[in-house]
Amino acid sequence: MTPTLGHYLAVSGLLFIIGLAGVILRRNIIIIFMCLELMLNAANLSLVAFSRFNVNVAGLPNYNGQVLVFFVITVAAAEVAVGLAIIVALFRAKQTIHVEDLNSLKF
Amino acid sequence: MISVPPFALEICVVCVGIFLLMMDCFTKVDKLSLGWAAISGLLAIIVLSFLTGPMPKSLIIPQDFYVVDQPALFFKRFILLSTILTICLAMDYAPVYERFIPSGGPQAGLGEFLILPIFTCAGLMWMVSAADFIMIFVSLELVTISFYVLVASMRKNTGSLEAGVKYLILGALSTGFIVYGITWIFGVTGQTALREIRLALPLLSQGYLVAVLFGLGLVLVSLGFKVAAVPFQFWVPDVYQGAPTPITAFLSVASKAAGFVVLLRVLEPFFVISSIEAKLLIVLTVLAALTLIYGNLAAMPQTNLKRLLGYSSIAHAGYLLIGVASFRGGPSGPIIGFYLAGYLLMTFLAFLVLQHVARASGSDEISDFNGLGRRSPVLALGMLVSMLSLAGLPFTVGFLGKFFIFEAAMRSHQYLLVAIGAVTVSSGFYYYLKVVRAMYWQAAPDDAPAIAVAPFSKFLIAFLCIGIIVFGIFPQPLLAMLQ
Amino acid sequence: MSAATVPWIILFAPLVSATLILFFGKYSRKLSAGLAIGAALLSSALSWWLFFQPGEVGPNQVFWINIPDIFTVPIGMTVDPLSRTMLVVVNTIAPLVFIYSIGYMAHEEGYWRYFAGLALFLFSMLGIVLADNFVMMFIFWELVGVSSYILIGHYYGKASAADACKQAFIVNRIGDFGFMLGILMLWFATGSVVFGEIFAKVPLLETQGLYFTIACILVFCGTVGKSAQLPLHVWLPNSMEGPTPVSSLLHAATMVAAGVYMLARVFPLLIAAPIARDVIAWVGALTCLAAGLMATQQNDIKRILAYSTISQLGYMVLGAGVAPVPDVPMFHLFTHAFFKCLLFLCAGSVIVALHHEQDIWHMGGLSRKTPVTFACLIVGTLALAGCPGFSGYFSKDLIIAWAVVEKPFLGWIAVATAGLTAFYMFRLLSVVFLGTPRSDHAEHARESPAVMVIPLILLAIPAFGAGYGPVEKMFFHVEEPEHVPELLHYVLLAMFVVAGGLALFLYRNPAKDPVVIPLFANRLYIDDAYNWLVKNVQDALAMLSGWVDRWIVDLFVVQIPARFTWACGYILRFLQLGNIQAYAFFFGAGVVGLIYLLLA
Amino acid sequence: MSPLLCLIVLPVAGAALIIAGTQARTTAVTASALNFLASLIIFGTCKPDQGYQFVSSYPVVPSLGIHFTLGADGLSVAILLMSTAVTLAAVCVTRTPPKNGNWFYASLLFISAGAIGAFASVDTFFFYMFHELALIPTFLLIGIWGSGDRQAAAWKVTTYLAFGSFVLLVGLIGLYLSLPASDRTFDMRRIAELASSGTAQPGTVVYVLLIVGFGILVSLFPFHTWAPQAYASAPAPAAMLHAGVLKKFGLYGIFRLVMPVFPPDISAPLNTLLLILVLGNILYVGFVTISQRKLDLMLGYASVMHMGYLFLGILSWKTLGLAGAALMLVAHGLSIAALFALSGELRERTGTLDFAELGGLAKAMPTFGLLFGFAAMASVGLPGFANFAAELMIFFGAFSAGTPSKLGFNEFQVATVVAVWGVVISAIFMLRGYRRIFMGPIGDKWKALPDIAPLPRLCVAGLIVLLVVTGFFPQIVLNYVTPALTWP
Amino acid sequence: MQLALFWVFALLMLVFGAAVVFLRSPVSSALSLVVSLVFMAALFVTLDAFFIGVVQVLVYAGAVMVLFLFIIMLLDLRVERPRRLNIGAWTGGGLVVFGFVGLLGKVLSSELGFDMEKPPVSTQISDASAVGLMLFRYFNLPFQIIGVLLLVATVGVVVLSKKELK
Repeated sequence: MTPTLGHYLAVSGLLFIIGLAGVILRRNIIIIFMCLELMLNAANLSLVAFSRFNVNVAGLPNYNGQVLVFFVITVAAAEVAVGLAIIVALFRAKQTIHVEDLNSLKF
Repeated sequence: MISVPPFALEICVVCVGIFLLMMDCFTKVDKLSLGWAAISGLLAIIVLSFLTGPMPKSLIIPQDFYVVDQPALFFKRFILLSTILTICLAMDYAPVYERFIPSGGPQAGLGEFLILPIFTCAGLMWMVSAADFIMIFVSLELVTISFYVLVASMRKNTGSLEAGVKYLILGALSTGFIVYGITWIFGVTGQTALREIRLALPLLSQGYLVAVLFGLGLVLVSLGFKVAAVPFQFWVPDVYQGAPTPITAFLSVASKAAGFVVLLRVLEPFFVISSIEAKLLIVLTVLAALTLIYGNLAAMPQTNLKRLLGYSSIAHAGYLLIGVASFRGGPSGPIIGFYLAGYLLMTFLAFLVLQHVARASGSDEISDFNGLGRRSPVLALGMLVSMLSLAGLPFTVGFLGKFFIFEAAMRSHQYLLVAIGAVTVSSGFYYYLKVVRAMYWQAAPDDAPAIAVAPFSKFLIAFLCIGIIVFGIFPQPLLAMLQ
Repeated sequence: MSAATVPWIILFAPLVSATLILFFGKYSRKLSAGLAIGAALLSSALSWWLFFQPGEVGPNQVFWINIPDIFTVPIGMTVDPLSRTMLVVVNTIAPLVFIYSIGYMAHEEGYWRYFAGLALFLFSMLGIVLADNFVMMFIFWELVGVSSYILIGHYYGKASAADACKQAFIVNRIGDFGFMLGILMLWFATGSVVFGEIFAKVPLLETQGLYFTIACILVFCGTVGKSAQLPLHVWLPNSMEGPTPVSSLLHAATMVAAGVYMLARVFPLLIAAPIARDVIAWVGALTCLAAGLMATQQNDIKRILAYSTISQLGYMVLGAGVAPVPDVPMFHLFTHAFFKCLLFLCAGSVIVALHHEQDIWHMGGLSRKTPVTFACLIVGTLALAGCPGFSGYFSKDLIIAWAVVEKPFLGWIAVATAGLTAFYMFRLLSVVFLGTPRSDHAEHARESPAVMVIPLILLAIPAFGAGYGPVEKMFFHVEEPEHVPELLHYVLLAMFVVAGGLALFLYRNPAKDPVVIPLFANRLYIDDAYNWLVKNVQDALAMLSGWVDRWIVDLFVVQIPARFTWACGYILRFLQLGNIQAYAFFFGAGVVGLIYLLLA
Repeated sequence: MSPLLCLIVLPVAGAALIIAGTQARTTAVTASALNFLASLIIFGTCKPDQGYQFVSSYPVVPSLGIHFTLGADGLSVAILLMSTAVTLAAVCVTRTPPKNGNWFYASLLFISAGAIGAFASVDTFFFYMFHELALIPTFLLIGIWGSGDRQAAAWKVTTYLAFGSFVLLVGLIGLYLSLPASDRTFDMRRIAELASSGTAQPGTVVYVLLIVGFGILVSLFPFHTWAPQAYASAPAPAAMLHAGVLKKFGLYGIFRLVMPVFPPDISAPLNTLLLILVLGNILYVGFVTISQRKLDLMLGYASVMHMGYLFLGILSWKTLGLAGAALMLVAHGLSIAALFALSGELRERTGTLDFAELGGLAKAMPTFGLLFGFAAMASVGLPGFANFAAELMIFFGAFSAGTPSKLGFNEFQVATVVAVWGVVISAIFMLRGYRRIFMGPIGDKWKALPDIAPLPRLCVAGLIVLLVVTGFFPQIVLNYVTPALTWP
Repeated sequence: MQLALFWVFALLMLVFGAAVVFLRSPVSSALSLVVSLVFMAALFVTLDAFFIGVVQVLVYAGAVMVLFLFIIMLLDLRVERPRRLNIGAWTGGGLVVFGFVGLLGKVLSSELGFDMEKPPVSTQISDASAVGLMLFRYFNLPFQIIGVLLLVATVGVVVLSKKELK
């Protein structure tokens, strides 16, 4: 009795949604950023699941998925670096990282 | 007749970028000369792009995820050109830029500001010939991340930072969506290469098609984010307003163009399934309609020209989406290519003039243009031409673009979109002519500062104006490149 | 010079002179007068010459509009007895009036304008006379209207004159409206506008009874407007605002006569449309009665004559309605032309003598001051009043006779009007010339210069004799209807004597009008009715539609759409809250919505 | 270089030179004078009965069948002559404005170039493009140098015409797409051929789109409200060009692209509706005109009203009515131009066009009054002027239109009856205006007004002479236009 | 057995994921993120993706988290300032979330294929080598692009956070 593909997809989907909810609900930019990471990882989970459950004739999982996961992780890391740099610059300039304080550009 | 392999172009671009970074880092050359070097290098690459031969049959870069067809080459040149123009604007923008940089010396940070667009350019060029979701994702991210940096790079200007953060959060969000979408498409088809997907799709059972649609929807979302389609356009006005002007121009032209190319590439394989095709027709029509209405109508009350141009870029995304949505009348690639080419000319012209006026007056309000017709006829003429072209007046390339778009729309019976177009075009006249009114009707304020225009800028303005008008009368050369 | 080219010269000589005057006239008064009179004399001479040319002068046409076998409008000259006679009449009177004008206008400004107007007027009238098709006639019809506009409005500085000429033009246009429609209907039915071709198709037309009748009545509308029949007569009395020679020309020979001439011209059609003829007869009879009544209470010497003109025109139209041949009304037109012109010129010389005083109650006792004028006026009066032996007697009684025979009721109306005519003419005579002067102008009045008196004398002759057999035979051939009731002539004679005597008795040197009948004095309130209509219907309607256009049409076609679009934009932009969370929310909502669309 | 091309290039080059900074007025006058001469020569050398001449074609977008094709037949040649004449007059009567006058002249020349280009194009696409060329100059002219509520007027006319011409564009594309895919083209001649041969069957929708699009440009009721306001606030030369020349674009387009293309079974069902609109133009707008209290607005509405006659002639769908409409097109262009020129002069002198303040001016300015009288009488449709011949033919054409050979009244004949009444209406408002301004006692402040200056006098007189000549010999024009308006 | 493990890991992952969203202090959010990601790594392992699992732990727990915590400390962010419950945001968020859940449910329920058990795989080659081969053979170009991307990121970070650019 092993977990099915559906289990993994559901779980990762839920995680994705949690991340999305976080992005919509939190007002602290850093935490919003964490939630984005959460979303990316959720995607990774289903990727790996798909690649594992999609076995080719040689009996090997479809490694394209895992390669993509690898890229996603790298990109995510780079994104975090740049993003945090921006956030730090913002904090230096405005002493805040709350979204309400970022509304000079509107309408 | 020498011939270089197509993928050499990007490599050359990257090499130019790295070389210049080194120069910037290890030598004390004048930063502006770096800019000139970049321009000349990219020009050389444009020349090179006319010498490309066919793809070599090598294992290194399989056809599956790197295609070089005529449109791709066209858009590579397009992107190179827009990068060159961006760098020209950036060099012209340097004085303003330096004011907002925590500087330890003259021309601080200018080097990076001039060089980073080159890498963005490389990313965009990869994007336009990407034919594999992994490839698309990676090059897209390269572009996005470099734009994060460029947008936010004026660190002493809170506007720039705010724009950076907004772009960062929403961009990352859309990244999340595209990854998740790719996941689903890959998961169901087991493929990441579009060609393979095309082959795999017809074999799928009905239930899996739902998943495919789910994934495709998510991908559409983040591409919609790139091309500023409603309701994923929210970043556009703010970021355009906040970002350094050259970067705004770069965003609104190059990134949007690449986005559309990818959009067309990604959609193409899914049209083979009739059910999906029908669904896509609906979705694209809705997107186009919303984008048209929102972009044009919300632009009408604007008073800040940079923001107005943001909305207008949404509006033009709407017209381009009409082109995408009318795929049933035949391939819409050339039409969109032509429209984008025209859009490049007029947008850069507009931002070039805006940049001069803004530097003199210190803000981007439309009222700063009051009496420009007498203060600086050259700039006024340039702005006039670009505004008329944006509004789609005949004998400008903008009109032909719109004409082709609506011809295609009628051809594929998109009457709803045409009807909406009737309203939006006329409101477009309203808000573009607001600028013309400011320039020619209003009298200049007495303390209106004089505006200095460098000869090179004059040359650029003339070049762009001529381009707009010539291609507005003889579009054939462009169309030939796109066929 | 062949008979074929003569009509063209006759027609265009005045136009040429008018054009020359327009360009050079302002430099010399003599030149303008000379040009106009020269042209008039030339065409006069040619007309007489043409009159004695034997036989028909062949159709000589050029095409004005020619879209082959779709629509052709020729400009052609008809030279038949009718037009010949009319030419003679017009071209005999016109030169006299022109010459008379030299004296009358001697001290007026706008000399060249005046003479250019006269020449143009003559041109238009001759055009009507010579026209051989409806469109050509309509063209000159309108030109008569505009030249009368110019002449009546000669003193345009005076508000009353300005209004009068405007009114004259517009009222004529209303008549032309009907005329045009009539032409359209006839053309639609026959496919031609040329008189000859239409007359040839009369049998076909008769099959279309109603349509044809309507067409004829509409054509008659032209007459109603141009020769001032009820209910479009209002412009004529007001046209007295113009210089007196103009009035005489207008009333005697040119403008008003045009209507009657047109009826005579299209007589073959009328013959075929009995109902239309009834209408014509009724309109004529009523007009002559109403005008006669109004004339009895007017105080302006020219207005009295004006109403008498309307009344006489009523006779002619009645004649056209009852007589079997067009010559009957034409005969009266012929005689009337002379004595009415004479009367006006007399009035003119009186007015000049009194320094442009026109109210008869400021005159009196002029018989000794201006004997010649007085004598001529008597001749004119007797002729107009139908005194046996004078020209008016023959022609008018002829019409009355036909009316009594054909339509007894209308006939007796005409008889009654004859009495009225005598009454108001003798009223005029005695108030102006007899008794004692009522103003110092009248005290020091003096006979007019020779240039004005000579035309009077010249005109007095035909005014007396134009009705006698030989003259009649020379121009017309008319015959009395059979079995006229014997007593008709005695009744008419009695009418003349009684009414004339009554007038002389009542008006033997009173200080003011002993008889006051407001209804007639106020011209049966018809003018007031028109003013009311224009003010409360036309202008009110105009105001209303102006308001509607400004506030309704513009609102719905332009304002509301524009404002609505702008407002939508104004609201939409507020979606751009500037708050990242809001953006994220919209983004997510967009995603959900889009995918629902895809999966639905 | 084809003569027609030089007709277009001359004004454009003139405008370019002016912007480049040559002496504005002289350049403009020379350019338009040369243009007038050129069009005279073309008028002389054109053979009306031989279809399109001076044809020259350059491919632009072969794949879509777009060629830059110039050509002119009798109709367009006549209209071209009118256009250049009006342009010359407009440029001559212009009073160089104090601030950047060079833009003023350049805009005038651009409008003229646009109109000329449209009339000289055989290719529908460029026909459209050239017309649009005039949009922005109008915007600038009204907005910068206009009078009264100029800004509102400029916005209104620009956005509204932009909307209208977009509708038109959609209609044209629809027409284009209704051609068989094998030979889709924008060439008017070919379109007409294909339509008459029945291979192309554009539907009612296209018909409606075209009629509405052209109708908006021609200020067909109820799309007319942009016109009076715009003409009232526009500077006189702009009003002359726009009302006299540019507005005729719509009618010309109907001659070219609606008449030959749509068979009666498509057009007929809508006739009644269109006739009602036309009567709206003639009767309703006529009454609106009567209610006006200012000369400029009155003229604006009058020009709208006369468009009704043109449309009536066109709707008659018969050569007679069409030829009448074509003649009217020329005549109205000349007469309204003269009127606007004079009203502009008047505004320059008195500073007001309000009837209440003016009066008796003919005393002070006899020649002015005389010329205005001529122009007014012309537009009232007095015999001797071309307008009369035109109206006459239109009435005859319309009266005989519709279901033929039946003496009972069909809708066309009813419409004609009402339209003929319009003649009375136009007499009423024109004479009223004339009486208010030039007749009656003169106010003291006007006593010293100088009479009209030689140059404007010459221009207006020239226009009037043209009107009179064509009025006496309408056949001159008809010989040119009729062949172009007869179809099998 | 496997199923039980899966549920344990999955639930913990979700719980800590939720904790990221719902905990008020940034530090605790960051920590719970780490934990959640570690459990995800565990799930990777249950999917025989050892290499990816390891990378996951290294990159996230190792690099990214440190970065996050470092920044949080640097800016010494206190507890998020006490918020008055933003009804709009919560209802909106709720709507979006439930909508998305609904969509996901629809997709998962639309196809039986998702209920398949794990197919057996031949384990003679390790997934690390397999992924590596793919990376360097087949996905070489994207790999290069990632290199450029990292270069850009580095330059960008310098541009954005260096105290005084020269």
